[in-house]
Amino acid sequence: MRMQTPSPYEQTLGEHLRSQGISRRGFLKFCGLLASSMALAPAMIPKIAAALEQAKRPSVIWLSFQECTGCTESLTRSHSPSIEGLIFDAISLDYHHTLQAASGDAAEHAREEAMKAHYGKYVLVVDGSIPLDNPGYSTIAGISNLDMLKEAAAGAAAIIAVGTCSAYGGLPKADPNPTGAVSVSDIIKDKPIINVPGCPPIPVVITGVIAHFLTFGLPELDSLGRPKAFYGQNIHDRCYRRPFYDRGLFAETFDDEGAKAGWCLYKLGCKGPVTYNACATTKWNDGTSFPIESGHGCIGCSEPNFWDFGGFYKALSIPTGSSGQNVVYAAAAGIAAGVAIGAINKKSKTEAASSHQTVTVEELNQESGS
Amino acid sequence: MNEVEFLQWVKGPAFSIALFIFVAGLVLRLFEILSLGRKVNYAVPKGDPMQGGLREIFRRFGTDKATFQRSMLTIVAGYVFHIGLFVVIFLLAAHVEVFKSVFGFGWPHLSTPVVDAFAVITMLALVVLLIHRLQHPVKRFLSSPGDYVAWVVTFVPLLTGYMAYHHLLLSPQMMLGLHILSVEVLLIVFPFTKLMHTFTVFLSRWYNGASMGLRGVKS
Amino acid sequence: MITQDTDFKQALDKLGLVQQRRVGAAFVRNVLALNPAVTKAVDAAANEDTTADELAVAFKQAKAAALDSHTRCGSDSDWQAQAGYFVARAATALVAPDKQAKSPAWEAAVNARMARTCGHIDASDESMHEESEAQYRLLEQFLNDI
Amino acid sequence: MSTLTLERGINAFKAQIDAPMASFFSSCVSCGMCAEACLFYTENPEPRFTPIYKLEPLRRVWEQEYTLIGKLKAKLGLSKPVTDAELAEWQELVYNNCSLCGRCTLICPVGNDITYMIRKMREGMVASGHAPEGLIGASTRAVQIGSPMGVKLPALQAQVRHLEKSSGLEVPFDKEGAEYLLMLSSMEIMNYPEYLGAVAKILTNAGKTWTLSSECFEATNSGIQIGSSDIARELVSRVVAAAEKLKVKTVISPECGHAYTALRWDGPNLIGRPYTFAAKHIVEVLDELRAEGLLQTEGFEESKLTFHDPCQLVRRGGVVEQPRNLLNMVAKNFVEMADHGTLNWCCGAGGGVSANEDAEEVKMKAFQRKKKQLDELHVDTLVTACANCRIQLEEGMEVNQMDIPVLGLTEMIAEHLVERKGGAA
Amino acid sequence: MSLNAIPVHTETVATGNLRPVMHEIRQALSELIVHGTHGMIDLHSLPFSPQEYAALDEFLGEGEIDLTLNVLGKTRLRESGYAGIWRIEHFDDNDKRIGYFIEIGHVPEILRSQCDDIKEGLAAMTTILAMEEGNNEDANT
Repeated sequence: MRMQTPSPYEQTLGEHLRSQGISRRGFLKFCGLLASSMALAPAMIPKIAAALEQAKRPSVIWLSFQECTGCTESLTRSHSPSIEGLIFDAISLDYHHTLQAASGDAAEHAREEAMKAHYGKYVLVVDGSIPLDNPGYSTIAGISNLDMLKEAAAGAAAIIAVGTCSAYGGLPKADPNPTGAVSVSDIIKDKPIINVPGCPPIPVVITGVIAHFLTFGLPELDSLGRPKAFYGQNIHDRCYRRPFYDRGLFAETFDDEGAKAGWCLYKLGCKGPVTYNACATTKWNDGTSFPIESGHGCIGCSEPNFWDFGGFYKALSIPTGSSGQNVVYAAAAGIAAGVAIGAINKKSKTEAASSHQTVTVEELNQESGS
Repeated sequence: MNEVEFLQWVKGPAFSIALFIFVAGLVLRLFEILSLGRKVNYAVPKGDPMQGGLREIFRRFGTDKATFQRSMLTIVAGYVFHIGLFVVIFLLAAHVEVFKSVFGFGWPHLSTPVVDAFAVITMLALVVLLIHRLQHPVKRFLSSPGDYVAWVVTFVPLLTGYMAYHHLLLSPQMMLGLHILSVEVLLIVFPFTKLMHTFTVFLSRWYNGASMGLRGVKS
Repeated sequence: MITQDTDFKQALDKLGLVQQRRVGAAFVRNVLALNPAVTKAVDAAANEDTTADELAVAFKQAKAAALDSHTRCGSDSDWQAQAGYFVARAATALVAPDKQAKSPAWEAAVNARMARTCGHIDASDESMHEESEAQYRLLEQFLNDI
Repeated sequence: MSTLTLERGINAFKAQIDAPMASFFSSCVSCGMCAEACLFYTENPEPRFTPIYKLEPLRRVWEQEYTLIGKLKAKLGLSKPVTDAELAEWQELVYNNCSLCGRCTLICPVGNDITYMIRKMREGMVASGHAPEGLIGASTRAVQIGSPMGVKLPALQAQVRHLEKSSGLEVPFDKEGAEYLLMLSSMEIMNYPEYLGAVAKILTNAGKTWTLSSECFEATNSGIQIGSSDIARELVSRVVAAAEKLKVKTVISPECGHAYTALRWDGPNLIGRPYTFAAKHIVEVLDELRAEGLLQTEGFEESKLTFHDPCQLVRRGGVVEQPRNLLNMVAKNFVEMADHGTLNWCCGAGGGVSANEDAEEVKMKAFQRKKKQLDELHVDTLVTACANCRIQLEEGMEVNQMDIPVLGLTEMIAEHLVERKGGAA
Repeated sequence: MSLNAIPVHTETVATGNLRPVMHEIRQALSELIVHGTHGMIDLHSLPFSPQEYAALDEFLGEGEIDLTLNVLGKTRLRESGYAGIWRIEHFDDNDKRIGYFIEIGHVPEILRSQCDDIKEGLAAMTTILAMEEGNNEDANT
């Protein structure tokens, strides 16, 4: 992808693609695949085509904070010209300090330029979380992540938080969260934010979201700010191993017969039942497979705090605390309290016994007489 | 607190607290009961109290024909839901994993649909018994709030568990969270409600059986 | 001359059921004052023409009388009233249906004596003997008559 | 003079509650099955006659005094203390409507010994002055005169004279070193003098040495029925004193249910030490004689008969086979009731009910259960081994126009006894 | 041992999605006949086990047409055993299948020449012809 300098004349996406020498048949194929990637009904394809034809080619500013570049890798490693590659080409990526050729002041200059030129219109993509404990933990050109985010967010039409770090805090936020990392949505409250979690997110999903934003604007989001189109599906519900779960056939270890027979990985810690992502259908590496298919349970990377979710290899149902020890302490406490209560009971019973006055028939008659 | 944090909370601190109260409560209650002691019996025994105690522990799982006919609904529905509870609690794969994490060892589980069926039957039996309790003059008369509390805290985990498994109504995280939470409520109230009979029933049968054994009463 | 119970009993055993009833009736009449309620039953026993059905009716009445007059467990003893109970029991023995009747005359005699003694049982005097003597005489007389 | 007060009653509750009771109360799940096991409910179906409910005041005292939650509830004012009015109200349930027959105890699925608890609850009822008139009268006579029915020694002596005269048997009083000390119930002395005759005949014929005691002939124990250990102790220690003075091997409890319970099971615990002698029910003794071949019978009862198990013998005493062994010696046509042995239904007058005037009506209602049992059988004769059951059954039959004679087992055996040569020593 | 050496052979599983899809296709076909409406089913976004893909293939069978387009990598169009039911498979440059549709229609949409292209073609053709004729006239003089 080539860095563009912002030009006064803005191409539409259709024009741009054509200028890339893509025929209308190609465009149609592209739209079909796009619909598929956005999990939209094929009936939508004509609408997508029309929308893309008209869509202005957007200026995109990509900020990377406390992150591992895995998200960018995920996107750029996908074989080109893949569908995601095409979309990525179709946008005008005006700032991405990992990818852009320019560096240092030049780079930052480009960012400011773009922000000025497209103020209020550009799309802000963020990967990585933001440290709040000490701004010094993560800076770019001496600007703290927090300041840079606030500044860039101010002029953004929308923010796409790519990756679990920017969406929910991710690994940096994992217990004990040394940098006081937070997500974008923890800081920015006045802009539409689309969370595209995953560690990393599926490339097609990243571009799919961008495409959706371009064609139909803000997608419908779930309670965790994720586009339902991609995160509406529960891994467990869509998992091809689900029938084994239902039949109660589980792999106990990674190399037992069950594992070889491709049985359910629930007992090996699969978090599929509580994870929402497109992995089971869209798959990875150009649709080759997804983790469960290659024999490893889902780690729930598209969910908040998945790092602290009781261990990747502990079954979902297992409590996270150290129960065995707990029981021992509880028993000890019980005995202590029990002995005390027991003593009190004994005492009041002996008192009752000793304060018992012998009942005489005289008393009986006297009482009954009254 | 979003769904996931909620689920984390019930799986983590909440469960630890509940388990602690449950175990401590159990031990405490047993002390509470046993501390009241029991007089030595000077009567020359006709039979062996030990044998009597053991015999009654098992004999009372059954009943004589006439009594069965007189209290059929109570007995049948009672059996169904007790067996159902046992299967659901101890033989569901996910639950076995929990016990494994607590005790350090596990046991074989049943296939999920079987347990699922048991859950449904168990809930039905519980509903039948609740209706019976509300309609039978004696049961309604005897029932204290405690009896209904016991019913609710037993029923809700079954229901939420069923819904969590079938991904009904709420998101799985939320349902699973509610399920675990309801179980924690069960654990916490267990030692201090009628539910305690789960353990004291053996004590009671033992005491009663011992006195029967001593008197040489064979039933 | 009958002087002791062994002879008395033997003599009674010799008699047939009907005659036992008749002589028994005599014994009971002797103490009937203590419980007139059973007069009818005694009459029925005394009369040899009494039918089985009449006996049955009499039996019922006599039993009822006995139940009315017995003392309930735990309630205070009233030996005066208790006398009536034994008279009723004597009468009952007399008119018991044939297959139940063991030795009506003897039972009637024994109960009649009880009834007699009840009056002053706590005083423990010898009145009991007077009654048995009386019964011996009644029996002798009866034997002479037949 | 001191009086009986609520305070003394509650105190008695607190003193009586023990581990078994705490466990019983903890185990009850209000299943209501004890109601179906209790004839005072089945024949008079009012929920408040459910056995476990009769213990409610006692249960509340347990909860408030001996459980953490109960104490908490009390602190928060969520539970109110047991009042004198409540105990007064409960008198009807604990006395009139319970014969301590132990059927609920047998049926309860969680194994609660409800009978045991009611017996204990009566301790508090007595101490708080809520025992029924009838039982107070009986207890008073028992303590002051020596018999709940006020039977004095001379009365017994008179009966004995009758017996000796008419049977020629010797009925010894205060014979030291005899094998058996024969105890009686006033019921037998007053209403069934033939019982004494029967036992005298059998024991003498078996060549056993036996005796009556002029100091204590009353086996029944009103203290047990009214539920006062203090009175029960006083009464049972008289028996113990007499038995130990005469150095007998065995004390024979008469054909009376609760007398057996009092003598056999409660006695040693009341005096706080084991006996120096054995305590047996007459039926047990007879069966032993049978086993030793010292009891032979001839001839058979032709009539179709059945046996009414006295509750205190079967359910609370474990005497089940013995009466049947004996019956089969003399009965060709012996049939069992549908519920018999440990499952038998009470006559409706045990546990002090018969001595309690307030229970007159209830008692007859309760008898309907026995009537139903008998109606199924169509028997000519009903045999039992408890004078109290016997009176209740006879009354019940009379009231319900049932023409079934009720016989005492011992007398029936005596009638068929084979005189042994040199038997009478 | 190498990863491939691990013999992971998935047991036969049924996601239960096969039947519904078959009926959906049938439905779409009848729609095409009655109203002439064009139908399309995206198989990629459905959880299908390999077995079920195979089963569906078998069910549809092979037809007469099998042609390959060269747009953004290959795209393969095959008419199934049933006329009007097409398999559309999109591949990228590395011949990885990145899209799989069942299309119901007389001709797959993507095959039809696009109106805009035709218009552009017409315009181009007209100008070319006009230019040629202009040249000829010059020659005559």
